[in-house]
Amino acid sequence: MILVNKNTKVIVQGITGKMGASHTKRMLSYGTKIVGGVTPGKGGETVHGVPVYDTMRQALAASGATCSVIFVPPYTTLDAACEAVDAGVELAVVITEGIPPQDTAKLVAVARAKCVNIIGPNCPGVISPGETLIGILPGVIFKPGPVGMISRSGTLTYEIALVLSDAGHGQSTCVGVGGDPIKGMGYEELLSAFNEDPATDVIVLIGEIGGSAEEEAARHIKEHIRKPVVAYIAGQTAPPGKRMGHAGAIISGGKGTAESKMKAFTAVGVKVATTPGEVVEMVAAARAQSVGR
Amino acid sequence: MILVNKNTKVIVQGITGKMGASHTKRMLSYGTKIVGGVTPGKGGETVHGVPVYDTMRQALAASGATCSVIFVPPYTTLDAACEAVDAGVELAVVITEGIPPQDTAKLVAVARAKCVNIIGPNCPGVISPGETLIGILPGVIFKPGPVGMISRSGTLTYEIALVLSDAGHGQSTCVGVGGDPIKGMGYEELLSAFNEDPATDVIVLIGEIGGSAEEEAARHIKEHIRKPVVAYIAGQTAPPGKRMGHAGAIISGGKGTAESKMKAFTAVGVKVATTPGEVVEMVAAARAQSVGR
Amino acid sequence: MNLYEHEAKSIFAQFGITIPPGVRITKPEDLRKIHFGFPLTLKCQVLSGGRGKAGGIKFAPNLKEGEEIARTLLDMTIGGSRTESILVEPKVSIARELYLSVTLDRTRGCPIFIGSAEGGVEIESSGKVVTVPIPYPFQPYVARDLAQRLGLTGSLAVKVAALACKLYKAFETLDLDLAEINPLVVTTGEDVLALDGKIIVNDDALGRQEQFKGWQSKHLGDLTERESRSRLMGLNLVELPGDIGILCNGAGLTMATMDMVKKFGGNPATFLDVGGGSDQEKTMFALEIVAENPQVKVILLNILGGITACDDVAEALVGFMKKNPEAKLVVRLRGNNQEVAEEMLSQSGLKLIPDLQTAVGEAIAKSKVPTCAAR
Amino acid sequence: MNLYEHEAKSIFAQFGITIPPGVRITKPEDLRKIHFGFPLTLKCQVLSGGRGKAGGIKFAPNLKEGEEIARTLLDMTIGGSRTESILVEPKVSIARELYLSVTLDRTRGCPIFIGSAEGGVEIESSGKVVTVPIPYPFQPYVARDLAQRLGLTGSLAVKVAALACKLYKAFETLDLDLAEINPLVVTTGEDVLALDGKIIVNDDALGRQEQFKGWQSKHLGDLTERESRSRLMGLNLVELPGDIGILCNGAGLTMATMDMVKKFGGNPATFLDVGGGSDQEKTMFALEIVAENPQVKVILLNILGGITACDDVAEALVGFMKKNPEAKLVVRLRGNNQEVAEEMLSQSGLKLIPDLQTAVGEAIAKSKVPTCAAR
Repeated sequence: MILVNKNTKVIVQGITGKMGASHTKRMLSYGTKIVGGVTPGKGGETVHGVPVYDTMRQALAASGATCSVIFVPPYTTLDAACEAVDAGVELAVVITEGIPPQDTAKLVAVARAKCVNIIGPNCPGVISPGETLIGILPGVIFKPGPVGMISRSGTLTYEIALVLSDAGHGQSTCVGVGGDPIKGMGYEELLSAFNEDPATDVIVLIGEIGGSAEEEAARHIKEHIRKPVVAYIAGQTAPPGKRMGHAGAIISGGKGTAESKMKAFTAVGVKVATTPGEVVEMVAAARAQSVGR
Repeated sequence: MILVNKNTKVIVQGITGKMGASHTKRMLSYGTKIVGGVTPGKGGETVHGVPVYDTMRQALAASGATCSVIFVPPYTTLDAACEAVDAGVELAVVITEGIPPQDTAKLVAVARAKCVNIIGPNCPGVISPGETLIGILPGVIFKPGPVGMISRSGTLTYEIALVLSDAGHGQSTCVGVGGDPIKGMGYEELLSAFNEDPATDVIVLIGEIGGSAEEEAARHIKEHIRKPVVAYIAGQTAPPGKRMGHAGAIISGGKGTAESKMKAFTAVGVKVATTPGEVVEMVAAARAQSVGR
Repeated sequence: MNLYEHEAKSIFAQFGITIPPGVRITKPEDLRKIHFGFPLTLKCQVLSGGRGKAGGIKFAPNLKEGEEIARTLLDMTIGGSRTESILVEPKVSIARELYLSVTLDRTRGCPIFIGSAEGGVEIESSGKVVTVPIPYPFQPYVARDLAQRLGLTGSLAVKVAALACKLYKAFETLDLDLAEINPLVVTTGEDVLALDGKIIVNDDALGRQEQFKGWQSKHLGDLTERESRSRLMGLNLVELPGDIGILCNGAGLTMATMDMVKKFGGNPATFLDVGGGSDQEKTMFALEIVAENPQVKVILLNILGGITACDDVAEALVGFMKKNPEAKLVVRLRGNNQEVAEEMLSQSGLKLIPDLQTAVGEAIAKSKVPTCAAR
Repeated sequence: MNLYEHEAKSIFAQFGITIPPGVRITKPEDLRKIHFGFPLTLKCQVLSGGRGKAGGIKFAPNLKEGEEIARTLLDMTIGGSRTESILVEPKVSIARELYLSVTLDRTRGCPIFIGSAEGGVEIESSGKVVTVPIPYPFQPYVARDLAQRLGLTGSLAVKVAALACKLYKAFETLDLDLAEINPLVVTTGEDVLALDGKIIVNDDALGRQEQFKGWQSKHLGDLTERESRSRLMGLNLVELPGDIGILCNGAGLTMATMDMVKKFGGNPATFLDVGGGSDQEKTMFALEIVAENPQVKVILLNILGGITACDDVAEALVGFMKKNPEAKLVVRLRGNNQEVAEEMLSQSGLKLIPDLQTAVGEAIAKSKVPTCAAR
């Protein structure tokens, strides 16, 4: 598995909010090591037994956490995430949706300078099934296994994980990178991480229309990735010029079509599924083949 | 010698200004490898035979320079110095006086993040006698030799270099770190550089009232510096609460007195001179002793 | 949020960028009060692109012809966006045209300058496009680098760089997704000015940009009436030419459902993401707005419960069926409290289908039943 | 540039920091127009510190005593700075006092917050001082970290952090060297407000801070008349109690020359750095202003030519000697065109001494000659 495992200690920023509190409960019941929460002015309280601190510096000093998951409102996310970076986390998972993208760009610049990984924003988080769940993914859908997943989508990831799990293809780690045009970790670094991960045999990449990240991922796969990759692109029938839910999901100026992305993957030998069901078939085939080798 | 030598290729930022142009001429006649200049909108001109570019990126691409010396007006210095840092210099020497210190603080933050050395601002520059002169120091006063000099002052450095040179104590490198309270390189990193420099036998540190850099340098010397250090502190008779010329030269709240600095040096075995003449005597004694070893 | 040209220009002016003198008119007769002297340029104020090609920009040689032209332009609809007004400007003596914009670059994850030494054209088709990433925090040297890469020199390079700094300032201060000047004109007097411009304000930033408070409802552009209503409710609806209304939670899942419908022979009529929460009111609104569309023969609801509780969705469905007993619904629900939901739905005569592909098949089959029987 | 308390407070208010209501008066009678109700606090507006200890803050129980107090306060001079006006404020019900400031930290090379959970005292002597470095670019979490380190909790921590953000904003926007609130008061109603404050504007930034245009001449504080005139000419003059006027180029060299004069038994009367260039007018002005000082028996000019051309200095000296033939001058000049300078000076009866220590000795010797003979 990559990024996170059962020993990862996590702080929840915005833990006293409605969403922060309810997902803290879910994560705890999954077994995630939630060792603290942060809400300014609420230090000293507890949420589902988790101690709340006023600042990230305090929370990290008290707990030794290396990861933060962020549920604060969109206009204070840049501040909260910079606080996490400055306090010394190695990974910050930003769940918050609706962050102005220039704030995200600033966060990315600050995080890069300090070599801190950001996942998200506007993402479901990351899960290493059976080990830890950091974010809002429904833990019950995911099963341990050798499939690494990377996705720009939330519920579509659950859909595909569901059919994969049902068919006996559990997951090493699933990472939702988020649906915003500007984001932290992208396909390329995660593909490389799965490529190096001994627990991962097959990688499923779930893309969607908009931007050129999938095309760049295809180039990266060609040059650096040895493990089999199965890709699925949502929005094959999306009309051009319309934002399809995600801020990043838009075909503009003829760029960012599903067709272009599918073509790019096919050209480098990546199997491209057109339905979740086909993803399962292709993963099964890839696993069979890798066992055969 | 440290930081710069006869192979150091230098760009002059603000080369078409009065000061930039006249010092370009002086530096060229000293033998400094001035390989380009930058003034926005003046690209294509030449100044004393040196090609002028519009941007630092162009200048570095055309010349392979690794160092910049900056003569632009104070309110545009942050911009110019950030341009030098971003373009990829290893060292930027900021001669400009009168930069608002918050600009300098921002520059220092940007330069640190990219591991670029800044000397100054409000400094005379750096000279490795017989090799190169980068800044506004009068080259004729300095002679090659084994004395490393670090100074917060301009003309006082010349005064002491003069008496040292006259007495046969040439210099490896002299660095004027500048008279501002916020600055780039400080005593500690330069002391360490001289300590590692095979061409330097004795280090002369010229401090002045204000701040606590000398006290910190004394601690640093005690822990890390093996070579003999001779210190001189200007402002032994300065009244408290008055800014003595340099923005940084002020005794405030009883802090930053020459007495405190001299005491700190004496306490760690650094010889402290009270006149330029005594600097010469102490350097002579230190050199005699080091030969004896 | 797309702005009209005249709004973009007043923002340029607010940040110190020179714009040509101009007057906005809404009646042909208003032209009589303008004293720039003929010829004049008359430009449709619409929210869509392709205005020039569609004949939305005309030159009026005199008042009489001008009023005629204004009348025609005021009646135009370009790319679904009706003319809001006409911007009238005197002709500018152009020495040179450039292109300049600031936008966010997905790949680099930072803002970029895009420039071209050729303005006025479709920037995508120009071979001379230059992009310069903008580091954070911004310093003016980045704009000088852009000017140099565009091949500009001397005082023109300095002027264009200074203007680019102002454009970036507007971009950052107002949370723009795009700040574009096309063409950026160099006049025969060597002034640089924004002859035409486009600004897109980031929708997620509208809550903190006081300047645009209340603007959204007037800037929905080419959205249909139902799309506009959904947008104002915070729902993302896209109407399509088919007959199967698709409602899902999550953008990716909605697209995937659409794709499956199409793949298996159906025709999606809507893309509607009801979002992550299990807000009954929102789900109800979503169902109603899809049902309103006369094209829609069958509604396919696909909810994969993560955060969403299935029973909450079921309650909304039961309510909807009470009000719309004739609606054809195919319900795929899976997640928390699935069993409770199944029980609730069966009382309304609805079957809960846990598998997506099955649900898609059923929706398509229902859409193929002749309309008279379906309603 | 030090600001008066009332100016500092209006800047606080400009950045959204709460200040107590207050009226500035310049005549005792003005007190009659104030309707806050007694008791009132009357505070001398001076540019120096130590106002409280010097009796510059008084409480007036009623109008009659208030006018008496005002009369006394208006006549005060504290630390060389005359009372400019009186700031009159109603008494505030204080629950708690804190200290908060933003300044630049030399060692770290960045701005810092300084805070103390004990306000109103000399911050240097408080043991509870907390410093927090401020990264660039600023984000509000730094202020929350400060509040937490001060031991504040709950809504008070949130309020103080929000106020600290505003204080930093003022510090950065206006190029301040110091933005200090002391005491920062927590009222019995849990409001936080700036009861007293100090702002120092960075002198080098005055050229770009429109808000302070023309302020400098009114904020010279405890400078002597000659020091003020020099400051406005861009020269740094510090007057001292001795009799040897010292003029040099460069701050370090000037201090070193002073130190040598003192060490060898002389008494410096001025520190005057004429700067790097060889501006004859400036050199002339410098010589004149030192000569004006009746204390000065002999002028020691020490110029080490780097940029400075010795012949330019010599020309200024020759001109000065023509106008002031009785002035006693000791001239140490070394650097470019030294020989030319020597020739020029000899015609005015001045000797050029190339060695500093010799020149210092000569100046001291001349200062010891009885005054009547010296002039």
